[in-house]
Amino acid sequence: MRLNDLLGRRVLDTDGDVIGGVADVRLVQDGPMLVSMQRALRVDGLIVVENRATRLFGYERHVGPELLRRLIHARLGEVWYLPWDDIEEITDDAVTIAPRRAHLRRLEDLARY
Amino acid sequence: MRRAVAVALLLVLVLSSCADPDQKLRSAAAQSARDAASEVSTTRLAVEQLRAHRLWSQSAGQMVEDAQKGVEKAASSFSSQQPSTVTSTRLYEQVTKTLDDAQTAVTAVRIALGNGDLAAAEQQLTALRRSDADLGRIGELAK
Amino acid sequence: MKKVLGVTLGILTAIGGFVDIGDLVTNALVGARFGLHLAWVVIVGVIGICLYAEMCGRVVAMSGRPVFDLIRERLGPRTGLLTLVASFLVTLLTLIAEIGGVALALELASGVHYLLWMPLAAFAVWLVIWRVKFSRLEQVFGLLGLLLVVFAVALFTLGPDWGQLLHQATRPHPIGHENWATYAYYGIALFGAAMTPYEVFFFSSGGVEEKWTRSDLVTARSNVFVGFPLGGLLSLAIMGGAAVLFLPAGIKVETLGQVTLPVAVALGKLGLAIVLIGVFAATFGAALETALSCGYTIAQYRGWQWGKFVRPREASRFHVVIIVCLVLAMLTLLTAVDPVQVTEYSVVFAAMALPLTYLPILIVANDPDYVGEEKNGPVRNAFGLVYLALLTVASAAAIPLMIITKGGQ
Amino acid sequence: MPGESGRVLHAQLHLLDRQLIDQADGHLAGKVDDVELDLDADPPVVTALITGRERITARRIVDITTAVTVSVEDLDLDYYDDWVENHVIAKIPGARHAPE
Repeated sequence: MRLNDLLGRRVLDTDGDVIGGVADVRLVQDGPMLVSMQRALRVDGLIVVENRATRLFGYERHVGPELLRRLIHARLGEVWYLPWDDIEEITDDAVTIAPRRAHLRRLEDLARY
Repeated sequence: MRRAVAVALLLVLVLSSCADPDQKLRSAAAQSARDAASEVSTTRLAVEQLRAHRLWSQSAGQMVEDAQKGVEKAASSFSSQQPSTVTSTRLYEQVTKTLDDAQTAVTAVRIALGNGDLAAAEQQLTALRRSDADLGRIGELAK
Repeated sequence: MKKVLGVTLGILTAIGGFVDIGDLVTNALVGARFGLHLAWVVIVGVIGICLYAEMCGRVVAMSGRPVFDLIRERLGPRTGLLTLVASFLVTLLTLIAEIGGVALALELASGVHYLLWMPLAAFAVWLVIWRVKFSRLEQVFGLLGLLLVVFAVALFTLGPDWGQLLHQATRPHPIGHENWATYAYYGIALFGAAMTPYEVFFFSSGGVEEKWTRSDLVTARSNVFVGFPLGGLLSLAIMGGAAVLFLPAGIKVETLGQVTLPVAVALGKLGLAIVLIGVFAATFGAALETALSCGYTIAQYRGWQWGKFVRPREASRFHVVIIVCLVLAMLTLLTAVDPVQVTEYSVVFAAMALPLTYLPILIVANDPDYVGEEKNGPVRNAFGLVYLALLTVASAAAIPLMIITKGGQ
Repeated sequence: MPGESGRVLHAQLHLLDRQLIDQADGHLAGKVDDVELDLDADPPVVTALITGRERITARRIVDITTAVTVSVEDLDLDYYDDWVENHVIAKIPGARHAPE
């Protein structure tokens, strides 16, 4: 699958309610060893935003001028981190996830990078 | 309601001021006169500096050549105006005459400098100053 | 000692390189029509370019990434393409104006018509880009451009009433036959002339060309914080000379000859000779910078190999873009458009393209991935945001004002 | 950071639209236009970077910083640049020499 196809795809819970859209894919470099003696980039989870928008300008990582960040966050709504294991199914037009909206983890609560 | 009336009144005022043919001609005259005065002054300045040996002849010639084009442009843009009242027609003729004078003086300087005849160019200085003053008066006819 | 020399050289180059055809024409034009009543815009513009050029310099020194890399990375391919089209067209327009300026300066010096000089000027620009090393080209034309200091000398020699000039400079409003619309329009033009987008493209790509590292931060900053403001003072001197000589006489500046006239009046033929060489060097240098910037923007957006730090054949598409741009500039000028008018429009369009160029710079100058510890502090960010707001307002107001004032009439 | 493990990256932020650099000669080699993911693998991984029509497999990625360094080897990333070089630029005198 191509990243550009995944970005912006709707995210639904099991009841079919729309939670938001895919904004980014979190990768961790601890996958299987490659021939190049490096570890592969493992897909660790998705970053989901409430109001579908694909460009975050890198703001999910708490950098940038405070005011600009607030403006962008106001437009994005909530930003969640969705671990890979919580994903039920990825189809051509939607990503279905197991947890309910209330149980989602906010990206901000993840360790700062 | 009162606001709507005020807006309508304002609109009528604005439109009527645009529609007043005398006013329109006056402002076109002022605009062209100011443009032409700028070129006339440039020409005068160039000749004065040339006389004081502060300018090369080819640079001065270049500036006056450009100034002549500028005066011509100002004059031709005014000549396309359409005077419709008696007052307008009188103004139109007067302004056209003044612009013609300016054009004549600047052209004379251009020709003189082209021939390397500084004395002939200097003779035009009086005409240039008079032309500048006349254009200045017309320039004040409208904002 | 060598370091001091390098820093001094950099500053001198920055002063000479700051002024281009846009600054020459716009400052003289505004001085003649508004006196110093718009001088504050030059100061605001210079502070703005210092602020953002320093951010670019820092990002380049710390990460090696020039501005258009950042634009593509942070705005994505679509908005990035929009920014590319806008800033490329503005830069091309500026290139046309600069080459026209070179030809006009040669015309003033020789009396030979500028259209005859123009192909020669375009060819010379290409040849220098093709054959001359980056650092040399920057220094030679920057130092020669320093000759424009005669504008300041001329202003002093004219012996103006300084009190009156100060009086004008402290009263920001239109005068005489001007109204608020033309005042605002030329305010935007001055702003655009001081902050033209190509300046940051060239400055940051130049940092890559000269392989800046963290230790070059001092040089980069001294260029920006000393060189640019002194260049801004030069702009103000041009405006002041026009205000002293032309405003009382009711002369509007419409030609390059008029721009140089205050120097001739004050300093005579020698002054005129110096100012013409200065104008030639400044416009030629800026023609090199804009031609290179045309190549930089497209190549950096597409990821092509670019730059003069490799042999021409290794950056073939980059060089082809430059050649095509120079040919386009030549063809446009051959239609006999007035280069001075092209300049007037180019600075206004520059103001329009600014916000999208500067937003990614501000964002990335805060990103530790790029700048490590050298992040923007709160003061820089506050200023950066104020300028972003200013740029957005100027950008939105440019076209309506252009229509209302019929291009500043 | 070759070999470093446990590093966290964001696919869009850190990979998409980044500059590609050829490890062999340091030349610029295009932008990352897309990233190919294998979501059915266990664990799901990044399999390749896409630039233009070329596919750069993950094993060729050498380093990811503000640019992505790859080992190009037999991939033809410079197709268009070479074409322009051979048909236009190389025909102009001086194209082979470094500027002075």
